[in-house]
Amino acid sequence: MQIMKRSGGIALLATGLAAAIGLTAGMANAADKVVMAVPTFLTGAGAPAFGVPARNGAEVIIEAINKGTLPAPYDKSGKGLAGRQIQAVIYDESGGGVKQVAEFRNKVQKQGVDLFVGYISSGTCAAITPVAEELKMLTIFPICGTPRIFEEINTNPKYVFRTMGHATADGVAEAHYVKANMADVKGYTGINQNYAWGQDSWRDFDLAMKQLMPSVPASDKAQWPKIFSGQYGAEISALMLSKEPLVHSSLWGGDLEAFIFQGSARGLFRKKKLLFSVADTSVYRLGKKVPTGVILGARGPYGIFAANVDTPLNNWFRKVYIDRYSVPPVGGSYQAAQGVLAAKFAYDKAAAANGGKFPSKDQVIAALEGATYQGIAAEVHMNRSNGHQAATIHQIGILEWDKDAGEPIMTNVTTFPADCVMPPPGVNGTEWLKGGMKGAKC
Amino acid sequence: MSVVLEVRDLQRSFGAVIAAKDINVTVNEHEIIGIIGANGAGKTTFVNMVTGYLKPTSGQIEFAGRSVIGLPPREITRLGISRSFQVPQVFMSESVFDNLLMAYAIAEETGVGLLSPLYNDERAERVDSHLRRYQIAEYRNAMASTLPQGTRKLLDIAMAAVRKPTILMLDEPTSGISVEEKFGLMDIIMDALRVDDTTVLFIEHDMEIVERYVSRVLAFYQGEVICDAPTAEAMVDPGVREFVIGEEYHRTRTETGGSEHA
Amino acid sequence: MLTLIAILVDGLIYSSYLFMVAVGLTVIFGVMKILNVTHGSFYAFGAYMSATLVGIYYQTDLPEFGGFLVIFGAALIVGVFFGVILERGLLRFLYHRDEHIIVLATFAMFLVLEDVLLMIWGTDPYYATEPMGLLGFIDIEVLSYDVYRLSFIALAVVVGLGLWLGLTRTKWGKVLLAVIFDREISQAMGVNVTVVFLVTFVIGSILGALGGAYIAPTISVSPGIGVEVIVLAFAVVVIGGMGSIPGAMIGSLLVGISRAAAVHQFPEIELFVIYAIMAAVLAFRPEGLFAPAQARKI
Amino acid sequence: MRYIDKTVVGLTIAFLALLFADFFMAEWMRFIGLQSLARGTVALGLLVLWRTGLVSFGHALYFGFGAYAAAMLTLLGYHDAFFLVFAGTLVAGLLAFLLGFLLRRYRAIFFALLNMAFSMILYGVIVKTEALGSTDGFSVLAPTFLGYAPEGEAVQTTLFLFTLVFTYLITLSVHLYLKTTLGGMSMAVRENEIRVEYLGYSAEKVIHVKYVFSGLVAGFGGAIMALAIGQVDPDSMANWTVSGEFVFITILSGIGNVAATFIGALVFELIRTYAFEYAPQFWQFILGGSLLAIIMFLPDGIWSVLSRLRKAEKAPSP
Repeated sequence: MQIMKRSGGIALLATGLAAAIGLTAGMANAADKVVMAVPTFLTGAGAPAFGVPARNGAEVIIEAINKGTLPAPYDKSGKGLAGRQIQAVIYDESGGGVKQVAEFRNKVQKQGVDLFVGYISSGTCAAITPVAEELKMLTIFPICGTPRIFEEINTNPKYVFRTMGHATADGVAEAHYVKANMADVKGYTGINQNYAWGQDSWRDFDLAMKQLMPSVPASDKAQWPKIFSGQYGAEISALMLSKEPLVHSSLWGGDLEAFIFQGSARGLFRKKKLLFSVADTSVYRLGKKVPTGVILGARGPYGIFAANVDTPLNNWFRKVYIDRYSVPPVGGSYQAAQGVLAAKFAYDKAAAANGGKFPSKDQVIAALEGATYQGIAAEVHMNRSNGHQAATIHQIGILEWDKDAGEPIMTNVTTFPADCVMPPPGVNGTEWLKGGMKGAKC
Repeated sequence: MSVVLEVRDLQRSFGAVIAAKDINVTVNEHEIIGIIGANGAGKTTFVNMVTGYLKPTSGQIEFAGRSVIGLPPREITRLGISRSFQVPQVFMSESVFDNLLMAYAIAEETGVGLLSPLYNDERAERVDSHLRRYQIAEYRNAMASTLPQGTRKLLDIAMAAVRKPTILMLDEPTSGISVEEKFGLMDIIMDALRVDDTTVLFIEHDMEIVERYVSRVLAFYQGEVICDAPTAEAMVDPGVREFVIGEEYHRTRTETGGSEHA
Repeated sequence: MLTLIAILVDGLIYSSYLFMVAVGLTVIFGVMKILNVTHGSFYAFGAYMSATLVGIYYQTDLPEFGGFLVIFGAALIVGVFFGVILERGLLRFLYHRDEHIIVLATFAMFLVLEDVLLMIWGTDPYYATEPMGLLGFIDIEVLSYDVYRLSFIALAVVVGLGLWLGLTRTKWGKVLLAVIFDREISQAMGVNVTVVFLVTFVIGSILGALGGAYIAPTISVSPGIGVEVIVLAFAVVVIGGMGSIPGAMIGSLLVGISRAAAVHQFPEIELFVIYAIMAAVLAFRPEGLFAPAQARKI
Repeated sequence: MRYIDKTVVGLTIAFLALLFADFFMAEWMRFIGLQSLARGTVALGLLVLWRTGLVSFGHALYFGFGAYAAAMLTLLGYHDAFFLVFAGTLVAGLLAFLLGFLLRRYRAIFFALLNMAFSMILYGVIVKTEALGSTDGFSVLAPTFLGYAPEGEAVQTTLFLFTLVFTYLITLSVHLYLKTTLGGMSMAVRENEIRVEYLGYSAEKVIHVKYVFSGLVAGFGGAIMALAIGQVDPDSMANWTVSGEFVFITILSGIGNVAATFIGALVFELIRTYAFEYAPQFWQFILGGSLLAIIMFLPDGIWSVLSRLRKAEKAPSP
């Protein structure tokens, strides 16, 4: 008995702790609210380039939804999501997929979240998809790029949506642009970070080039700096020494900016034609330091590409955003806003179909599946992967500095229809590329 | 008397420094041998080589008829040569009992037996009787770091003796011990070791101790054995007197008798 | 031929970068036997402080080259401030503890400082590229090198030489060597180890901050730069031999030149160079290239 | 009977209580519990090493190795949890066995850092391997249990049960092992390797055995984690910060008792979860701050609080 009494310490502490915390669970949410979790990078290298702009974009839209101040075409559907106010839970996406899965479960099971609109990194999205499906949680990915989400991880999604085109479109649009504007290019090389995003970006661009310009050789010395290395001296020398005139790069954030500073100081951008697939994240911040004349993409009609789209929604968004954060919205801001709009659209549409009553989760999902809705600057067609994957137009152009306006602008922009740069519904991106992009409508 | 340890032409150099040179020693069963010499004469180097801590540059060491050159200390220990240290090597933050319990357990268990409990009543019994034999039973539960120097030395030697080694080499058992305690300490050690008829080699600076406990002396000077003789003979050896004992060594021979003033 | 020149120059620049990033870590480890994870924070704070002050400086009409003084000033401010606070406020309470605990304490401090950085400077990146623009560039056929990054080499040599001379030619250096050799005996001989530790830690902090401050003009000073530096610095220090300044120099050169060669010849393996060298050194000489073998007395 | 002491009884009660609680626990709590069990097991291995005087800053190597091994087997079509976890444990142990020949020669900070260096090599290899999803990693399907294929919440419930049983057995064996001669030699090696050698046993062998054990349980933890989360990626599985977390848990727990590591792991999980919830921008600050507070004010870990409480409880009794 003595033993029993003393050993109680271990048992008591373990079970007591578990029970005590277990009891605080189930803080039920007020029925008149929709709890929307918005995971995005608040710390680490992803924060300035994507995370914080995305949070800002989401905040602007969520606030407008709650106040009912969104302009057309969302000006008639009243305040909130189907009449209910959004309670946003914004939190950090840092720490890797495993930690985010844990956090996802916490948010669902402990904080009673109703839907997720967020995640930036492909890694996190890939990790979240199976859990979201398992927990039957409506999850809208506004940004992450990897095609694997609906091509490998879950080919038959029920609860997970993605409201922007995936990364295959980037490579294809870039290759089309090069073919149209640099027909006599002698070869291409690249500098991409040595991690999933960089590897995928180069592979897709390379595959698309091999289809569209089969006679143009790729360098066998494409550069693979470690992510966040920040020092590109040797890489820049190697690029200067390479014979290929075109350099493909999917660098972003601090790495991109360091590369631009170090490259500019050595005249790299006068010697080589650079193609940056996501550099829009930095253009406004760099201001006059931007390298002009480079080819730029923004993964769709976002950020700098949307600067001159003259619709009430876009004008309103840019104005409110700039007033509030004193910088123009970049790609991430647009994409996150577009994700939140998907929720607005789906809840309202589902409520209308439900006779004005607040819709069930399944009704919301049914409303979003296969639908077409208005994003900030372009229409979003949810017409891939059972209506869960969006397709939008894609744009590529040349970055220049507008002296009069004192800001960077896009020139020579080509717009590609979604069906030109994305694989047809049900077709795997890599196979589509390797098979000669059959069925593309350009 | 049979030979238990035979050392032939043992050499050891550290770079240009020769720490041991042409050492030839034969040790018989049950002998008590004193190793003397000034600091740096090569005494500890000799012990280190015999117990496998240092590898000789050349030469041969045979224990019970087999070469032990190249064997690590643990294997030589298992063959039957144990040692104690000038600075006691004990488990400082453990009790005296636990120190010896561990020593017994390592001596008694091999293979799967290592996974049997460290403590059992029979082993504890043996530990306690060992403690009594070395007269440190009163410190049974004291932490080793709190022991007086003499007791810690006894513990160190007691641990070395747990395996009932054929040869036990003691590195300066009385160093750091007050003059009054020295003989008492040596009596305990020698009485304890006599029970098992252990062959003992010990390094000693104090000639009184040497003369009292030792039948034969190995005198080291600059890495060489300059004298290997019965104690009485060695004490009057001119080489020993010049290089080991030194001119300042004065004493009256009262107990063992023999030659007069040195 | 040009490739060879490029490998050499790029390699030297990168080696110097590595050396500047690692030297503070190695100084602190050499004297205090503390593996200081907070080193990454010193680097980051140095970079932020430098970017901020340089930005402010270039809004004034003061002479352009004064920007360099501002960089060193930033390193000094950060190094002294954090060095003193950390050593007096935290580490001195831990000296008697297990060395692993001290590493973990610096790791914890690093986590705290990462967020302090965010609280002070937010998530937006800072740029301070003006000093880089000042120095122009040198052409070697199709290759151009900016002088600012070439000056990394000069700074690394000055820092390395300064430390070496300071250690071997000054009274202070000898005291330091005595403490490195045997802390207790030096204490017994009247060396004030408390002061030696404080000064060493502050010097190490200043060096860490200087790495960040001087590199700041070439990069985008943004969240997360400290973490990357820790791993790099550890690798260099492990390769060179922990606590050895010549070791850090040789380690930096080995990694820097190999990495440049990889980038020019086999860019696919760039990621592995540093790990491969580390693995090779560890497998054959785990105490590092320059660390003295440790003997144990019985 | 002589094997049964208060720790054994306490562990058994806790085990039975958690077994029972499994069916009632809030889902998120079970999930936190599952992670705590996985991380706690890794910390258990570190505790065994720490008792030998060694700390590894690189056990994410074995954690990641076990996790990836189990996850890769699911790609090959194996889904049985018993097989996956067994395989993950075994390959990690095998790796530890091989590296152990090198690592057992080193002590103190060199040992700690060598481990870290090896873990970084694994990290680099994973990041470079596109077939394994590089930094994105890949997802792991829900496991089956000897033919039983649970769905929905039952996956976690069953996995928790599965993990609980094995962790209980592992913890119990560690506790008993520490009382054996080989287990006790941890202390001996930490205190004085020379004496161990001269008592007739190899200190390096002792360290090697413990190292392999720590590798095995880290592999176990990793495999469990891969199944529990349904995802493996290098940043959460093999990066040096992960190793740091394990050491964090070990120090949080103290080396006093095997059960402490699980309580430590749970406390760690909870600090992180709540820091994340209430201070999304500054969770690192809170995590680092708590670690510092523990180092400064609870040098022997949370177990010492329990011991102190117990002493206080004892004092007034006659």
